[in-house]
Amino acid sequence: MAKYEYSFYPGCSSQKGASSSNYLTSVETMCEELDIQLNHIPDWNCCSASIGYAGGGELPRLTLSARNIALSEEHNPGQEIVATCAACWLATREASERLGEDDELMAEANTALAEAGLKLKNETPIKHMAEVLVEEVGYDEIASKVKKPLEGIKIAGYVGCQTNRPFGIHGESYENPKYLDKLVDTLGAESIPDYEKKVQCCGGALAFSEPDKSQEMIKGILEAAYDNGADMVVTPCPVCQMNVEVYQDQINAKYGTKFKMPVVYYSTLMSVAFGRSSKDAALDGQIIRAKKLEEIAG
Amino acid sequence: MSTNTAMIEKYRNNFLKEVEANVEEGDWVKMCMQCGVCSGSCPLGKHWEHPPQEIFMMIRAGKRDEVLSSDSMWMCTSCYNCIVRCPRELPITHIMHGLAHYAKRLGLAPKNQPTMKFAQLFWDNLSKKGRVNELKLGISLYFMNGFGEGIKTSLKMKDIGLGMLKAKRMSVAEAFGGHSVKDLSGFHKMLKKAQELEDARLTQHG
Amino acid sequence: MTEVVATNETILVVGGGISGMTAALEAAEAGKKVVLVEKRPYLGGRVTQLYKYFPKLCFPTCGLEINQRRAKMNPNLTILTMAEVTDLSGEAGAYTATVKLSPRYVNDNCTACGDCADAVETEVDDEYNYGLTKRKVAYLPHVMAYPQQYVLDPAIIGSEDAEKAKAACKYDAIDLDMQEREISFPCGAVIWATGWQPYDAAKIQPYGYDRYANVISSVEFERMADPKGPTGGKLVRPSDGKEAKNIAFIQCAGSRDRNHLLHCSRICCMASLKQSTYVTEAWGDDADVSIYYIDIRAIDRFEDFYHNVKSNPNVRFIKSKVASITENKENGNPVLNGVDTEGYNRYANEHDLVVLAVGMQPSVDKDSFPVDIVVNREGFIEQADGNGGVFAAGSASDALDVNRAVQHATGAALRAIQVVNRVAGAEG
Amino acid sequence: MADLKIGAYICKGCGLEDRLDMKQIEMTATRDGKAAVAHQHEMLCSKEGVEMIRKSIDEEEVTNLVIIACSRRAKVEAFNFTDVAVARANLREGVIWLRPDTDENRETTQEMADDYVRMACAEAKAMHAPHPSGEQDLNKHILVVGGGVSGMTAALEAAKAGYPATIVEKSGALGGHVAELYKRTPQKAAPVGVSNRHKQKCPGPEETGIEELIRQVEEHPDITVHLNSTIAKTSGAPGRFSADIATESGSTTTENFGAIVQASGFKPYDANQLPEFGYGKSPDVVTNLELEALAKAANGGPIKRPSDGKEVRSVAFIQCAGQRSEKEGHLPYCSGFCCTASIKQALYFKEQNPDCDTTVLYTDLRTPGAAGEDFYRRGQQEEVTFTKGAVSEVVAGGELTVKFKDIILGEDTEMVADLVVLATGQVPNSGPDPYATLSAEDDEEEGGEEANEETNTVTVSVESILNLDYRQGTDLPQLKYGFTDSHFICFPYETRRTGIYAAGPVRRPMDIKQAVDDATGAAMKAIQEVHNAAAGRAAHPRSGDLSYPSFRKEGCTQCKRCTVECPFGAIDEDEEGYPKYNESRCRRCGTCMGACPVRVISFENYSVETVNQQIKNCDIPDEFDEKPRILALACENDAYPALDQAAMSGEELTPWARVIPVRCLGSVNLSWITDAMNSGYDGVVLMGCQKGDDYQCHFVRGSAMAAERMSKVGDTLSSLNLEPERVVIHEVAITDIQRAPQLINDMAKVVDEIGMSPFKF
Repeated sequence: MAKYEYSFYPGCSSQKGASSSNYLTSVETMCEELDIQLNHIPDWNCCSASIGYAGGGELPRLTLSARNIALSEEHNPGQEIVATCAACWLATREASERLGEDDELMAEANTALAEAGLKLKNETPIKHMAEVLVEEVGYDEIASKVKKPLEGIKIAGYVGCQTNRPFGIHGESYENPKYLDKLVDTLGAESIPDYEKKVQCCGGALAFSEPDKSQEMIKGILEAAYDNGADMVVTPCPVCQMNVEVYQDQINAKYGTKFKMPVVYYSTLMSVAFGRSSKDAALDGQIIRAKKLEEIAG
Repeated sequence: MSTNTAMIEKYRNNFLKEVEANVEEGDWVKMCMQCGVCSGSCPLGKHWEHPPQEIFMMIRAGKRDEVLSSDSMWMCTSCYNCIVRCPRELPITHIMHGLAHYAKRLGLAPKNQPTMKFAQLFWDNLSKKGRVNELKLGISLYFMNGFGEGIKTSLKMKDIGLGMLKAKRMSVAEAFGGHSVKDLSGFHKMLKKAQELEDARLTQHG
Repeated sequence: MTEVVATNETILVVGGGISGMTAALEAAEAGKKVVLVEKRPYLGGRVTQLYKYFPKLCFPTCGLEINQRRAKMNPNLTILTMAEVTDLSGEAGAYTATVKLSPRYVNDNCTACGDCADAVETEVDDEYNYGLTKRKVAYLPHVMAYPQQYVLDPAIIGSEDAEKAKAACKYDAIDLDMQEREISFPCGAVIWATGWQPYDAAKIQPYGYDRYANVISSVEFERMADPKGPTGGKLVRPSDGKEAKNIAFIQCAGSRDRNHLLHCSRICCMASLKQSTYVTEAWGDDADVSIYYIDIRAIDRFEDFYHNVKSNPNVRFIKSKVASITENKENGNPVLNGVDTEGYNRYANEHDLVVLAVGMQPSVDKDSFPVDIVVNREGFIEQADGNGGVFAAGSASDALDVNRAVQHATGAALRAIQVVNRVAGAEG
Repeated sequence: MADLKIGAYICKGCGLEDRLDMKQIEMTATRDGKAAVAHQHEMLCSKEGVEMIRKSIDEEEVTNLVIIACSRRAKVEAFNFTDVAVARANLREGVIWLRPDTDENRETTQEMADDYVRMACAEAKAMHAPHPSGEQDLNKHILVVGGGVSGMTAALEAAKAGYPATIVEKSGALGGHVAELYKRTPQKAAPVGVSNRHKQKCPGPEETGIEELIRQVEEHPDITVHLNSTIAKTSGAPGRFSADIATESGSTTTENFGAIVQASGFKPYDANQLPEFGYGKSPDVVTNLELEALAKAANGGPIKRPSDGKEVRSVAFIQCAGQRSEKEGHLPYCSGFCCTASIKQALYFKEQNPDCDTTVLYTDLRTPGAAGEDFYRRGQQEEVTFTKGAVSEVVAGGELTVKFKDIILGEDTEMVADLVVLATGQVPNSGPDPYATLSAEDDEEEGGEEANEETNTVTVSVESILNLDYRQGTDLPQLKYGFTDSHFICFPYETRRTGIYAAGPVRRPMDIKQAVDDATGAAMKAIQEVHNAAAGRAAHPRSGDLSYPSFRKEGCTQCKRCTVECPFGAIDEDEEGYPKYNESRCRRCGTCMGACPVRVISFENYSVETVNQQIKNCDIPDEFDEKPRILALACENDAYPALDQAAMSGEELTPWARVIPVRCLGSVNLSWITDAMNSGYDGVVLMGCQKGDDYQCHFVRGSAMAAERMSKVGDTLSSLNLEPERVVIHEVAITDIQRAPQLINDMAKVVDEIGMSPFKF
């Protein structure tokens, strides 16, 4: 019996061969160390994120999340749902709240679910993994697992948008959340508490359709990280991770900058700090290699 | 009669009522007190022809065409800055999504609006198999503006693609079949029903 | 403090700010026995921390002098300072009040000569200046403080300073053995005048009050403008002491906002208009004032004041709720980001100093009244039959300016008198 | 009364003993001050010290006390002996705390102290313990003028406290304008538990409750109501007012009252002055009050428009109609109540037909407080459209076209509506301003009141409300725009007519809730004044003072200065033209005393003589001593406290200064200046409060009167061949802690430059 047990919603981008498969790898490693058991929601589907709105109307989109919650309530009864992807978490929790306060929508959603032989009770709290770490596990327990402190690494905690707004982590401010910094310090690395772009939007939703606009914002995020002497950026969001990491060459080409800033997940940091291998920490998933972490991981 | 003309018929000069009845969270629009904090909080604000607070005023002023044919709502990146700062608790992000969706349904959204196209592709992609197929999404995305454009974009994105492949964060396997929900028929029936109910609500209003 | 002599015909006034003082004095001067209970070591409350009043730009201490004289002369009035009502039981016409008296460690022998303050060394934050300055641990809260008696900070007890203070006093006025006491006494009616507190500016995260030195609150700015205040009346920046000439005022900082206070605090518009005159007075044509607002609420005759300020070319009005404040790291200037809603103009304006016009919040939390009383969702006391013989006075009842608080408190005095007169009638 | 016997009580505490030669002090008191007994004490304000004094009064039959210790503002409770005359020599704040503790200063510091002892003794000698006049008995009956919500509330609240009230209402019914309302704006904010989400409604319009209020008034045994009645004449003073109540039919009854509440309310603004908004051109353009009539007529049914009785499907509200505007005939002020009133009225339509388009065109939406902002929310919840727009014109036609500038969308645009409601304001229903009229007759009155006149752009009723038979006019003085408000922030009820309190919209524009609070407060003040008058006590700001002015008829020249200059209209003239004092109208400022050229007016404990004796009994060293003397006459309300605080803050004052506190600069008699000059003072500094529009003088016009008189002092000086610089007058605020002593030190410099006075003997 694991110390913590959750119904897990991994999300599309974490699947094998998908853009944040490395996130899942490191999360699984991290959870092993913290004795967190993740029971995948069987046959989960896409949450349609926030960009689904053009094609999907309100009800179809809500129904998508309703299906996931219903599946969880059926197969992982009594277990809180945990998501690692900010978009997945947000869409699911929003759907849950919206359906919770609008009976008409709730009824319609269940009518649609019935087509797939499902029923939504909507009694399940939906959490982000960061919430679990901060509110359930806690910094002390995390610290107690650190075998290889990440000494000498200066890390900018980039929280981004959807892990932070509109729900965020309890007790944290939307404008200046501190939990990533605390986590970085807990792991023995050096945080940058007044990193001014920690909640700046990376333009995720527009990365494909409006690359110039989003890359302009990404540039600001990276510049600030360099200005604060960061060795790398850490983030809890797959969209942020991908955007901030993969477009650096294009940004360099466009603005004549020389960005080569590794962008990692908190779970990667923790896996390394907990003494696990580069592979377990999914450092091989970095497009811009996080050498300092590799050195520690060995 | 097109839905659009039907709506014009029904609501005449009262665009606010039309929005309340047909746009996601549209019944919040009346609560705006024109402080402008949303407009000032938007990271892409400078790209909006009409920022949210102005759109709310335009809705009240009955500027139907200007609002629905506007490029502005499509600038929303769902960062939720406006929502958390709004002193009147308007779910502005959702209202913007709702307006964009409504404009598109009525066929009033600006043609070739890139985000609209991408968002549609994204939806088509996920509704097909229940899960997003990033490879196919990427490819269709590059070619959304025709074959020539597509090649260019593909080349431009080549290095990134290779990097992703190398990092095993992209897989050619996805091109064939790829991830999917198992109960695909149930999934499709569910979505179909949801869509029917949604349409019903609209036509009943319309 | 000797035991309180009171009966069911006595009126208890809770809070010795301008409202409580007014209610107590009006009732006492109409011949009623009144016990006035004040948490601070002195009377006057928050108005003693104001530099000027709008709209006359006159000085609060001017009226305070009169009210203090009234208090000194009136035999019907018993004043308990450093006192808090901890319990109130009974019903209209027959209440029993329990009051906690914190030790002042200084008795009535004190002549306010100040020898104790000279003797001690330890300094702590001066709450009178909202912590912008330090004060000795033996202190007179402010130069016009009444009762005109020094106070020993509890922190001093058991320290060397305590003995030094005691030794320095020639009048045996320092009593280090004073203990916290609890007393109970009857009263027929209660006037609840616990007033307001400034909303915690740090909670307005987008404005970075807790992150940027040059973002301050309106109550702090008020102290700054006062020649007796922390900067001797000079308008300077906390970060570098540089003269602050280009000053922005942000209205509704915490008010009319579901993230903070839902209500409109009423006074903030007038307060900022008033404070803008501090700036124009100090710097003349070099003054550069920007007021960011949603609606300017200069009600009734106050419109004149608004009109006059508006006619000053050095004061700008921008109809905009500022979205966020960032900082120019080179010069420490706060940068205000937002949209001027009159015709949609985006701005990123730099200022020397930013003043947050913070809202008024009831001093007493809605759940911690020692008596069952009807409050609205903002925690202000509503007039209701259910309140029995308890009557709100001043800004415990709503966000009120001084003039209206006094007006309201005067009425509250009569409502209390009605109750005790019924008691008198019944007892013949 | 026992023969005068002076007792000097000398405190050695607070460092006085270390800084001064106490033996010398005592000798000065007994030898120069003629103190029959003198006692020293380690700590005069201690229980023992006070007992010592008490004992001395009782056993040694001392009648006039001289407390030689600290400022008269300190230890007031301890030295509060009511049965004897008390003078205080301020050696602590006045001397040792303002002078450096060094050997070279010891001599001048001692001289300073000795002088203050001489002065206090001389003052004491000229003083008598004040005794109540007994001029009027306790009359608990309150007269309330006006039967609107303010008047009825004042009457009811007074009656509930056991004070009978009589309401005089001009019209044929109680209720005033509130009776014309369909509903009122909610008086409370949303209760605990109502979330901000708009699905949970904030409070909406509620019943006016006026019928219930009228019922309570009519049924209350202690309330008498006179309808169709006005006040034909009001004479007397607090505690003994006599009012002639005249009915339309012509019959008159006379009743006596202890105090008066004037709740004469407001007159609706005349919308005929707003042709640009189509008022008068189309019957479908109505004022907010007229809309209430339509709503009442509809009585829950759909509101019909006047022109053709068609149900109103769209309505536009024009805020600030004829208000907040500099235009001729417009009201410059904001009436405060109109924003919430328009929201309320928009909800009348929504209540009937949620699809009715209701648009409120505003520039600043003013819904203050908790209840106010919640009501704004309620309006939005019901889908009232709020548009920030400036209306330029309303074009009348089949339907009305409202042309306006949309300030948010930045465009000139227009909208059509079935009905247009003009949110018009309140015009105070006050009588003629005594000073506006007086200033026509009396030159003296100009200057101070000019401001008042020029700002009186609003047309005020010339019909008197109170018909006071006062020397200074028939009605309450006005402040601005015809409102009778007091100009105090801290003391909103203090009018310039003691015992007469204004309440409700006649005082300043206000809504129902504020009017109710205001009326309750006014009733409180009236009740209090009833008791003050009966006990012969002064009202604010010298609350409790028992002294009152008397005059020597023999000396009086009937110059009328006192009757004209009294800021409170307390003094009338008798048949022969002599001043006729009304003690309970008097606020004890002494402005009359200062005005009197023949010095016949005095208070028991404050007179031309008490001050003159202080001036004369200060020791004036001869020219060659190089020790000038500077007389400072300081207002006891602001300048004197400022000097006290200067002392506490370690400021320094020239050793040549001799400061005498005065009740108000208005009480300063020119003779004090000339006598001071004649007896060899080198300079005189007068310190009073700010005058003019934003006056800070607690007696309203005192400092202004003083300034006028002093403008003539130059002639006196030149007639003595003295430099005019030797006498200066300053406006000093209580916060002028550095400045107050500095002003006196500056005079020392001046004297240093122009040399000593030649009048030393």
